[in-house]
Amino acid sequence: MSAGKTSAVLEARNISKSYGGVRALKDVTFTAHQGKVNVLVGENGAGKSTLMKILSGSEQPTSGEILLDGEPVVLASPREAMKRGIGIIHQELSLFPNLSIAENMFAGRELRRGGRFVDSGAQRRRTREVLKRLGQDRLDPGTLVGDLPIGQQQLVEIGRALLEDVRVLIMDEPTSALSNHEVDVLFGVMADLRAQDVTVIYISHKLDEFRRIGDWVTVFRDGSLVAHESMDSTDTGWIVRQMVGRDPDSLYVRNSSPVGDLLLEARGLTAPGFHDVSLAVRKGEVVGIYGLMGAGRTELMECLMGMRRASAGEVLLRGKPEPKGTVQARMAGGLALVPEDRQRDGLVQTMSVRDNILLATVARFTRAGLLTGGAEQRTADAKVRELAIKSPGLAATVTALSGGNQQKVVLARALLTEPVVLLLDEPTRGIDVGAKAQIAALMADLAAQGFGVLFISSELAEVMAMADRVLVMARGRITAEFTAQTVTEEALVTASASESVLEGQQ
Amino acid sequence: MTDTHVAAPAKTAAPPPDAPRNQALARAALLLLRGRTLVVLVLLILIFSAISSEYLTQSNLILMTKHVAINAILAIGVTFVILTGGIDLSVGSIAGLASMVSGGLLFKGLNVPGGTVFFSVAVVILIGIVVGALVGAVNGVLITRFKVAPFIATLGMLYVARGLAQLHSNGGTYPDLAGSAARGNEGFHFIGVDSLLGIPVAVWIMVLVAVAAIVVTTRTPFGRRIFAVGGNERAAVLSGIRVNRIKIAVYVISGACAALAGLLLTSELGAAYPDTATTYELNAIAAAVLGGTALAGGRGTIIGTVMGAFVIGFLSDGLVLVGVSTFWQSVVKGAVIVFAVITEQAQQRLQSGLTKRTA
Amino acid sequence: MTDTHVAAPAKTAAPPPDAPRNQALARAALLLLRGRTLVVLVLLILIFSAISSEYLTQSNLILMTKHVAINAILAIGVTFVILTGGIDLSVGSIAGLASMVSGGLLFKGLNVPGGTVFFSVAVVILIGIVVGALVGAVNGVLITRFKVAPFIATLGMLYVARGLAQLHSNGGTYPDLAGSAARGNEGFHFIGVDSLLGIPVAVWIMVLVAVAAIVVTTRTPFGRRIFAVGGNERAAVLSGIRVNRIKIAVYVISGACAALAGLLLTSELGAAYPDTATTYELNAIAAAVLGGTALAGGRGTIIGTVMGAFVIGFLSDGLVLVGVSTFWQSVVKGAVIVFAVITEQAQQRLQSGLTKRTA
Amino acid sequence: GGGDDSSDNSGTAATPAASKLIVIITPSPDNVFFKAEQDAASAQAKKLGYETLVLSHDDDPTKQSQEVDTAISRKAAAIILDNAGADASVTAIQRAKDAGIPTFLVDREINKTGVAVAQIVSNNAQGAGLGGQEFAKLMGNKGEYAELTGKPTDTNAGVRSQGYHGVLDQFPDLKMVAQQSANWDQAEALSKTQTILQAHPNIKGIIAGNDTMALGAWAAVQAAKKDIVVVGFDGSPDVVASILKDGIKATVLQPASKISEMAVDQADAYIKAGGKTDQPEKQSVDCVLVNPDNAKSVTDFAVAS
Ligand SMILES: Nc1ncnc2c1ncn2[C@@H]1O[C@H](COP(=O)(O)OP(=O)(O)OP(=O)(O)O)[C@@H](O)[C@H]1O
Ligand SMILES: Nc1ncnc2c1ncn2[C@@H]1O[C@H](COP(=O)(O)OP(=O)(O)OP(=O)(O)O)[C@@H](O)[C@H]1O
Ligand SMILES: [Mg+2]
Ligand SMILES: [Mg+2]
Repeated sequence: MSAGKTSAVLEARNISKSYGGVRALKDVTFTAHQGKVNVLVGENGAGKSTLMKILSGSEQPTSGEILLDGEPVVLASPREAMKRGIGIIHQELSLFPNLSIAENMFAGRELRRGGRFVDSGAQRRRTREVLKRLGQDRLDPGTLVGDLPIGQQQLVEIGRALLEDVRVLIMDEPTSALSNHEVDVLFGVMADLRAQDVTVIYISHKLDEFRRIGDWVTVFRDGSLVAHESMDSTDTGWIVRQMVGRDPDSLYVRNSSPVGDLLLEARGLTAPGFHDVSLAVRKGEVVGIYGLMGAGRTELMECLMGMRRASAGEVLLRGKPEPKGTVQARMAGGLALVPEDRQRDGLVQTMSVRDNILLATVARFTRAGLLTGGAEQRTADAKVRELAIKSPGLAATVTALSGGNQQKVVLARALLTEPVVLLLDEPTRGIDVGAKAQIAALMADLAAQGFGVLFISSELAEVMAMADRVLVMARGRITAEFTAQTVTEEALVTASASESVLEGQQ
Repeated sequence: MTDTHVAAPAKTAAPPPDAPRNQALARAALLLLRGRTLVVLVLLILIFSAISSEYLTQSNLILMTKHVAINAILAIGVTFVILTGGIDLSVGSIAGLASMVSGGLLFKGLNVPGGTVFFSVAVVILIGIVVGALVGAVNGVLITRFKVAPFIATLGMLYVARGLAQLHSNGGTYPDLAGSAARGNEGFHFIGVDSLLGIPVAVWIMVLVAVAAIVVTTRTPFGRRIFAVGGNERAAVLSGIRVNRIKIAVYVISGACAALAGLLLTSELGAAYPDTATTYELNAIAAAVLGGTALAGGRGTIIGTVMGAFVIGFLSDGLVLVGVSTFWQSVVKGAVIVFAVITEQAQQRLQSGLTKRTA
Repeated sequence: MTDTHVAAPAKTAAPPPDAPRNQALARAALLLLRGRTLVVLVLLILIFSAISSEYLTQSNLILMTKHVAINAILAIGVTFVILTGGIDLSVGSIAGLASMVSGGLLFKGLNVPGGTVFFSVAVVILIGIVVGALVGAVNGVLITRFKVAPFIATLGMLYVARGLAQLHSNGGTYPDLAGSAARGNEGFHFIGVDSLLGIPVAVWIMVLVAVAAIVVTTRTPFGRRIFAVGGNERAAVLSGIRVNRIKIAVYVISGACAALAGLLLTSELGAAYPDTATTYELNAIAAAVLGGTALAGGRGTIIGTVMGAFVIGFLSDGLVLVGVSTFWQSVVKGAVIVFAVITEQAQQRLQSGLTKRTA
Repeated sequence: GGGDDSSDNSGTAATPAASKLIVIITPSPDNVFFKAEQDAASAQAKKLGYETLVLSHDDDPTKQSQEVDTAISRKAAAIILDNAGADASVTAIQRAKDAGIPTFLVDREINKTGVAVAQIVSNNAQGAGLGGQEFAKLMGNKGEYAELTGKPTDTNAGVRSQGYHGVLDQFPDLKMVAQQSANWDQAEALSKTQTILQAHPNIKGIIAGNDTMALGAWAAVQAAKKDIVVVGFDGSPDVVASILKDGIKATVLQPASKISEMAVDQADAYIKAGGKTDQPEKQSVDCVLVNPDNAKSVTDFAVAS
């Protein structure tokens, strides 16, 4: 309790929250310290976002009370919370894809001219300032948000919160789609805020990150607050122990299977977003693609999977060209993709957990053309167990799951297609440490079974720890290739930036 | 202390957690939800039979059900489309076109070089349905290949198909569809007029169509994919679902159902006229939505749609039976449609209660 | 080395970042996009004036524009609703109801204890518009408070308002709206029949409504919020936008526009009859969608909608002018609506080209 | 069992005789003509001691068919019907007949005899002849004119158009330059007339298939400030008023009320006689031309003579 002299701004007292039968929060008492960065950590589904939604007025607690400056308050709507100076950056981006960046920033609190009209000039100007503050000087405020890659969308969402004069800023995994550089910029901004006595509540799964910025750390497990300490008095091991309830032995399991035949090969593949990309994935191999935001990695994956048409080049599966380039053909050839944006590309929000898991393979569970409920149930159940998906039940709608568990549902679906090469786009984004380890183990396991794995990651540590081979992409090209033995952080960073700089200057 | 917490929210449970007991609960909740339309239906029946003793007679119930059949079949077809997130405004016109094509074949046959050919009733019916399916396929292709918004594609088709129906006879009616033994095309009245075991054939056909639709939507991979496409098209693509095929298929189904409904109508009337089923699309869509199908796609049931058709049909017939004036019929019908959905919504809100994420 | 990072993601932005040149490009592309409907319109004009020399005369252009005015005003109102992701099927009926209310006030006045009161034309028009706005408000409340799907709420209102219009006169027509000097209610023909500076007053009104709508949608906070609600309702709620208010407001606007259109029609006819503007809702929605308004909400322009109304109106009138038979009119109208959108879509596809993420 | 006497009564007439319900089915009463028809029939039936059920089929044969079913299920004594289609109505009327319920048609015929007990219609062909003659006279037997026809799928639209042309086509100098359907609708007639006047500025006359369309056409003529002869058909009060104000020049009055009353009287006689009628099935009542000369004496679809 070294930081004892700080005062509590926002307090949650004995908050419980139930969604139907699911108890997301159990009698949680949480304090946010004034002018500090209060970090919240915990496994997927621990209830972090739920508490933040309650503190920002978009959900109501089942029981318990909220105190602001020691006074009990009722935050009936986001509007009300905002009025009291509580701002939030939501985990699930809440932007308007049909509006420009500037319009997104000022949605609901437009700047006015003559009292009646939107002052779009001023909005653009202030947007530009904020973007600059976030290191995005070259982003035009008139750009439609829907056209931005997810990382930049996240920056817009952050920018929106910065525009407001908030006393408390809640950031629910703001960096999940950001590259290291943007994270650095953001941390600079957070430091500024702290200097202005703004209280920050910061949720993240990235241990190394939040240790740099946090003043206080609070750990959630299973809907309960299990620890609340000043950051100085803790270490990474302690945090992980609190989170998962056991010792963090080896976080990442490294693949050690022998490398075999070629499974997936791309030759001179070109499409909007990337150019002349050649790569190969072999049996028993885990290949990582590292790069900065916007490097074209997602496009590459989508093209491999047949979701985008290539304008040049070819894809070979198990040595044979696969010219059709449709999702079906690629799937039949043994590819499966876990997409980056699970809300948009992965989940069918209207369907149950079970139906989502079985979606790609539903045709297998038929007898005489009709679905057999039993087999479906068994298969889905087995996958839920295997991946330790925390869910209220197979029949629950998938949106009732926490972010990380939703990710696992998509992964389960991909695994069920029995792929030869599994494509994972940011598989660990928004996933807790325990689950990350699981995914690493799974990738190693798949490799051991003779599959190939190709994954994208923006986290240096992760890609270095999990990949047998690392490809670096920058500005749509593969700029370097390392093996697990030769890779260094510095080399990765250089490769991911250097070529782009060269091109950018021309 | 801790487990007492659990009991409290159990009542609201949308999807309950602990598998066995709560699964049963979930099912019961679902039934109740579906039951909403049923409640409105029962209410209607109670009110009307209090006003008129003729309402709840066996003969009137059979009659009303027969009237429901046509809208129900249209609505079932439309439900397939709506489940994928589309809409089909052309079903009324397709019914009209199929009616004219089949009616023309029965009445004046097909002119071929060297004379006129007549087909048997079964073939004529088949041709009518195929015409409907083809028009549906055109809708589907416009929507998938040419990326025309379903509303516009089918609105255009509403005009085009109706115009073609009128052109088919140059505005006239094919008055006599009885056919003749000599031509081997007698018996068209079977589907729209006759009864089997005391129940009109049209009702049997509705039951058949409904059962088939239920099986397809709930028990086949195709059905599952329809829901997936409606729920999240991009996710469906990534799951290897051929979204365009599914979409074309649902418009074909909708077209075929519309044609079938048109043929039933025509058989019942004993005449084919080009305005057959004008504006029926609105009733069909209303039935689907009344029955709980979400216009955004991904949610809905065939049973619900059939229920919705029953509500609309039993309401219209009841108003006629008790002699409400035309103008009031309009008002009451509109009000009941809205009321039925309000009840539905109230129930859903109660259910998902606090879990709702959107404000 | 580190600061070079900043430059890296520069290309990322889809709409190009290098401000000056690419902004110009983007604007040109946008203009072209909007121009799509214009291209179809020009095509129509070319074709028809090739067939008939009367088509491109000044007087015919003025007349057609006057015919367009009514649909354009309806469509502008509907556009507001569609931009929020809703739909308004009741506009035709609201037009009919407003027509009957105002017509009744002019023809037979208002019965109050102690006699009959007549209002001046301006007041009568105002009352008609207020009635439309109120009906719109009911739609809005049903949709926001009672969570009825817009399609159903306004479909119900389609029936209810039409029924009320018919009940208003018990089905009859108010045949003479000229008013009299004694009653101080002369001059209703001004809005629908008269001209100012050689241009019909109805056209001036359309221009006014369009300009006001453009300003509201593009230049006011309210307008931006309409787009926000249509783009992502959940995000709108989280941004503190009072979504329900916005929604009610757009239905009120739509109702008021519908009433205004109904009054113009009535003034032009010189008589109010309860079937005024029956089925006009489809044309209004078609105009909006033709003009590029996305039915899913969040995208569209008033200018586009007005263009859409011009396409539909110039097409219908052209078909009549060159003497195409009724049946073919239907077919051609449907085909052109679809064709116009195909062109639109083709253009959009070309534009967003391969960058499109959806398969 | 001890059934009451009615259970022994067999034969078609017996069951309905027990009922005192007359079902009146017409197109939508939002056209005054059908309103008058309904009102007259209903009033006459009540005068004769019947209950009435008044329905409207909105020109949809399907709806009509369902309403006939309702009449059957309510065991009506008789149906008075202004039908929704000469061919499309036959089956429904046959069904009523099979159920022992007699149908008396008014205003519009069907294309089959022996199904309805009576078909009492105004003589549309004769009326259209009258209208055509008056129109030709008003036009001075020459000049360009346009015709607005009714809903193309409605038999009366065809009959009237033929009736007009039976007269008009005899005058070589009368030239029809445009023919459009306005679907019986006032606003559509307005807009189409305006457009037609654009295409053919020399038009001297417009002949319409009914009065609502004539009113729409007249509004267009007034707006264009032209001197054009407009003639309608029906004899609706609004048009009669217009004639009196020197607006529309003439219309052909169909004795709607009279026809309805005749139908109810015959139904009453038929019921009382136990299922017999002494009238022929097809009866036509002549139409009367209404022009400024006799317009004053017209009230409610009847000319006081
Ligand atoms: N709308 C909802 N309906 C039902 N259950 C829900 C709903 N929202 C959240 N939950 C449940 O509440 C629990 C907590 O979810 P929450 O989103 O707060 O987790 P989290 O700690 O933010 O996890 P993550 O790190 O994955 O984002 C989960 O078990 C989740 O399934
Ligand atoms: N919708 C779009 N329209 C146009 N260009 C796009 C679109 N989405 C992405 N791009 C472009 O594609 C390129 C790669 O973006 P992408 O988001 O795939 O990168 P990434 O390497 O996957 O980065 P991230 O780590 O953010 O996923 C960028 O140049 C970007 O401008
Ligand atoms: Mg979370
Ligand atoms: Mg990416």
